[in-house]
Amino acid sequence: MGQVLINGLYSGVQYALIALGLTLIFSLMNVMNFAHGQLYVLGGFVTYYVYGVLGLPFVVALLAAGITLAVVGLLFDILFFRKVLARSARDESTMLLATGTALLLDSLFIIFFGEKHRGVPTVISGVMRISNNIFLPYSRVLIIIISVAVIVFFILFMKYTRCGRGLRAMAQDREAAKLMGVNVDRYSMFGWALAAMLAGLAGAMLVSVSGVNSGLGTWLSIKAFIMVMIGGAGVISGAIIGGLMLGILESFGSSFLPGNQYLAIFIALIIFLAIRPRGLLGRQ
Amino acid sequence: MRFTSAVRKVSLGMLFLACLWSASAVMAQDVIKIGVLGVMSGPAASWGLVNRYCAEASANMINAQGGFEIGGKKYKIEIVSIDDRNDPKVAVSGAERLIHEEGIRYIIGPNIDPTSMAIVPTIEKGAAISIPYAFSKKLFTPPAKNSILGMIASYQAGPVIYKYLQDKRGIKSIAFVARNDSESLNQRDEGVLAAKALNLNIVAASDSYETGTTDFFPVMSSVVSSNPDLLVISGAAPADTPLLIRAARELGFKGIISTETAQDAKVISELAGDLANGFISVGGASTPAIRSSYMEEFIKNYEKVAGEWNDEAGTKVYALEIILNTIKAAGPAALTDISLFMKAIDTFSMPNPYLKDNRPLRYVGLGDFTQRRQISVPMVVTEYQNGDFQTLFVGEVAN
Amino acid sequence: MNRKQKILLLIVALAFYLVLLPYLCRDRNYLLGVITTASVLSVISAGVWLIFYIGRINIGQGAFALIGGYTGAIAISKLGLSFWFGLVMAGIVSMLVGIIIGLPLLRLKGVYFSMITLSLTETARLTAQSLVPITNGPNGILNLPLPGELSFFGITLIPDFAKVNKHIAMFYLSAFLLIASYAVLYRIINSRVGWLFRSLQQNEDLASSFGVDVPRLRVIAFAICTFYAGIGGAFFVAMQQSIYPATFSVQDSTYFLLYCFLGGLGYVFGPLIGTFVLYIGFEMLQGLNEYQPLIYALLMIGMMLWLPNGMLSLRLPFLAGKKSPLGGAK
Amino acid sequence: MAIMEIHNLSKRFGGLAAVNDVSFEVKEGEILSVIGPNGAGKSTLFKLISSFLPASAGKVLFQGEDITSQKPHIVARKGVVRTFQETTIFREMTVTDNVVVAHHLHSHTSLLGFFFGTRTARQDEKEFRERAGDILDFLGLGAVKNEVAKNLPHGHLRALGVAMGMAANPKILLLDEPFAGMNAQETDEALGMVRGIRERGVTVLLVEHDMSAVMKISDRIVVLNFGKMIAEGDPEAIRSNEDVIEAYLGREDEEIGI
Repeated sequence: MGQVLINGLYSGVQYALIALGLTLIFSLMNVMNFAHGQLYVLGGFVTYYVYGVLGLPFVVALLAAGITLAVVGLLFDILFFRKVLARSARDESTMLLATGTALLLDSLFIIFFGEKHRGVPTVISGVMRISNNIFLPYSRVLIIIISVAVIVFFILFMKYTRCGRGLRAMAQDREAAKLMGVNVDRYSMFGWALAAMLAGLAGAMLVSVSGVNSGLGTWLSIKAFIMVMIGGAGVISGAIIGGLMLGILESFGSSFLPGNQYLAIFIALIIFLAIRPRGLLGRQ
Repeated sequence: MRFTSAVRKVSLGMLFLACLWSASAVMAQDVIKIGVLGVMSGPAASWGLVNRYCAEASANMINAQGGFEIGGKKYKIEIVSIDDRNDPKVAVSGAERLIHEEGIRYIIGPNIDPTSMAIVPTIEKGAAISIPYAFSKKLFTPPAKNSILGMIASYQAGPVIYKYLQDKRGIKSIAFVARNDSESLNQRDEGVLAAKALNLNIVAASDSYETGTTDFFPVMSSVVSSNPDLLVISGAAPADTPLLIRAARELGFKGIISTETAQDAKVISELAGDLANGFISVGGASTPAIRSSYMEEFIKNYEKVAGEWNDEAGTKVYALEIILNTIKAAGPAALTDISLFMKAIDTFSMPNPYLKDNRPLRYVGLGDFTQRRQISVPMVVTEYQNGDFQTLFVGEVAN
Repeated sequence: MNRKQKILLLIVALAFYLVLLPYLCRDRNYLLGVITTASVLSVISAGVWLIFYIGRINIGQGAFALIGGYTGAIAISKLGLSFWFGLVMAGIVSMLVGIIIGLPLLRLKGVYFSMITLSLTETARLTAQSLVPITNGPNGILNLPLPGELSFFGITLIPDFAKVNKHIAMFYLSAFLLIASYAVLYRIINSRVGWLFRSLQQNEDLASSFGVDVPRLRVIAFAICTFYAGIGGAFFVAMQQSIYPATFSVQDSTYFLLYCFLGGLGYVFGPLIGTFVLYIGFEMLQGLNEYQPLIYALLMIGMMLWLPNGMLSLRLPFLAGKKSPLGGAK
Repeated sequence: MAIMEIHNLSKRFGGLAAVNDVSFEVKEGEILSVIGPNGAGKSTLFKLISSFLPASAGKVLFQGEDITSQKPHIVARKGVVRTFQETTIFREMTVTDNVVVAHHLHSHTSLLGFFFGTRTARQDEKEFRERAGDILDFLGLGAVKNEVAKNLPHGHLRALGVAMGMAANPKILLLDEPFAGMNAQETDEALGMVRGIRERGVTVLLVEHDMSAVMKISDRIVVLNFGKMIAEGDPEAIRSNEDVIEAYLGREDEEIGI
């Protein structure tokens, strides 16, 4: 039981990182980024090459993944989303654009990174034995610590910096923010970069424990949607809670409903949303 | 008038398209086209891509020597590959394309049961042979006759491995974990049957994980808590295996871990490192101890095509070679008439070019399928140690 | 474009589709198969398009196609019913499920509706995988017989597919489904019902302010959508002679959206054109191996950037009459 | 005689009461205005009456029948029809088509009938088109009836909104801020329009911020402040009511920050 909870927490904090990025983009631009899982995978590959192949320290790899993804996020906004958003007020165009970029990234990955599953040497080896039958490898402890730190940093950033406040104003009401003198274009660019960076960092951590391969993106995107929907789209606390919840649900599901955990999660989600369409914390 | 001109434009366009389609069907001479149909994208991409790379590498070797001789005439080999994305309906349209558009009679792949089964009506109607890397007995047992198993099936390797471990290492209890899709679940069910036959105590068999899972702690927690002597990973994708091993070890599992499908040593060493020592799997002709110089040459060619070697290729190297040699034995008419090919299957035998000892390469399967519908790939049971596979023993499917 | 020209164009198009195309492909089973598949996929896309038309993005069409497919397969293989009965049953079962699920879920708007329908597709796949006694689980239902004879008081209306050229027969059946479904759709959109649907898309509150029963109308649209999915799914399964949990997946659900979108959301024949161009295009790119999805993705993004209103928005003069624009409003 | 009675109507959002225990009557054939400073709960009250929001407590009776928290389209069918504050219309349709669609309640044909284009369906369509022309002429939109709605100027858009409300054949028409953002001349035209509606036998309940227009047109006025009803009476009485002056002035003080 304790093990189940710990497994859930470990997945949960990582999921929260992914969900944060997704929810940020959603709140700023009303775009459900179908390519979010792919960004995460890209972060993993960057780390694989920097840390695994070049042998540089893990911290460098983490930074490299964050920076690369921030740039990719920027490019996404400048090349694709800004143009389509400017022209179309409809949800569907950006949603489909995101699907297109997901497909694009998927096929680029397989061309450039190949078909093999990639992994890197463990950052810290060894297993912490919490009690007789509860285990937690140190590599996971590290990930939990980094993830929590990034989440806390993100929250502080959004709360107390000028830039974070600008982003929040924009998330509240894009038009009003514009009137208040927030440079909407610059901030959406920034929002994209930040969101992609979060996904990249999560991916960088993933590769140190689970490795990464070219085809993981889609499933991760779907998972990220589930988390965001549980918590309520566009709400930071919702993303964190959604991430943690999914991690724990998964973990409990696989020990109590082996084989059917996802079926159960999906059915529960549908019923839950039918009753509470905006998730746990979403604006009703 | 704008309207009429538009109608004319569209009609011309349609005519052009129609011509384009017809043109693509014209076959060049003295070329044998062989199809590769399999999953080449998504999490299981390595399965189909390794098939494709193997076929391309073999074809390059043959073409470099001027082609393959059948009935006194040399043919260039051309590989036409299609990604079925592990999706049955894409596999069907892919098979139709290979058969009806490319005029192909021999298809290597697909990689999993659903896709392999889905194309059965198509290949039967189109009079083609497929070499699936999927294990469902329905594919190879009469009335089915157009599919030939390209590797050792899990239910063939499983009992051999379990028996070996029972005899040599004294295992008494066994647990299974599978991915939640038809392929893996079937292999698990076969494994459970084999274990029952050996009177092993099955302590866990219902645990499974979703495709694309990155954290295997949850599923492993529950399996490991049943504390078996042998943990079998059923139908594991090469990507998942090391993670499963690692999760099991990190959760304090002390027993033996095995799988019945081919794995890649590099992937295992990157992801699981020394935690994977002692892991038992089935390979083909890949371990250095047993491979021939022809195999070494093949590996070089493979690296040229794919960029780097993949141990999964050890079992997938055989398909193209045996297809061509069987056609040769059956005569040039077999290039278009698979019934001649099927006749030749029963008696066909050649020395296995990839192994040092002169084992025959032929068709087997009488025991499992009541007809010869399996390539006699050697069953090389290997143990992972510090980054490499060591051969434990080489078995084979009896007949 | 006047009425006469419209009719002329329709006749030309139908003649091409029903006579010239099968004639050109008579010995090209693969091509005929591709066209047949495109035809049936465009029936399924038509449903998604209708949901776009009432202002929702439905990523759950794969689920309903799967329900239809399994209903058909089970009716044929386990209940021993004829294919024709199974086909109708598939449409009805899928529609009933659509109505039951649609009642609560259609209240959701925008991204929420999309996400929940996306989950629906996954749920359908996982359910098919888990319900082993009914669906045969991950193994799928295999070796389905071809559609048999359909006769009415001893008069053969449709011959046994196993006795005629299967590919041609399948093509004509799909063509029939396509023509029937688009005729119905065209009629809906150009009648008052279509106006009401359009009023939902533009503003549900406004519509209910003058007495439109918005929830009922939404469910009606969804019922039509899921009926199309069910019929399409069952036909597809009969054509493939097998069904698996993965026969219709999330990827398919998103492809249906793409077909509609790239064909043009403002045009009844948008999903038809979109499906044909994209599906056939995808097949034609098969020879490019790993570059196929890459080129496909680039095409998609390019379309989104430079042709945001779909292919039919290219103002070809002879298409002008089919225009039935959707509002730019949310 | 009262066509509509509002009894102790309340709406709470979280802990905040947007409308708090409001009761009044609307008499048949009158023009009743609800006014109040910004944030007084006018819009909420409006949505409660037209059933676009469920009430937390209280009742709305229409011709003696309880219509509280019924579905909006049901309420509309009974004859309680609202218009929208925003210029909410079907932007891509022509003016006539907008009004034709809004004739939904008059149809004698089922959806299937429309689908098959039966004789009654065609009759319905013909009748709707005639009636739409009639309403448009009456509201001064006859000249622009074939324009696409999104191209109309502001004032015409609002008239179109009213036309769509009229198409639903209301017994009582609820107008949401019909004079907002209008100059004096436009307001005069709009006043004429509202009077015209009443002359057609339709009771009018309007919610408005613009005091002067309301004073000119209303038979009676209800004043809200902080969700509570603080006064009710004819324009004269309201003009001299201390509480009302206090409410408006007090609020303005706050706004300028004194």
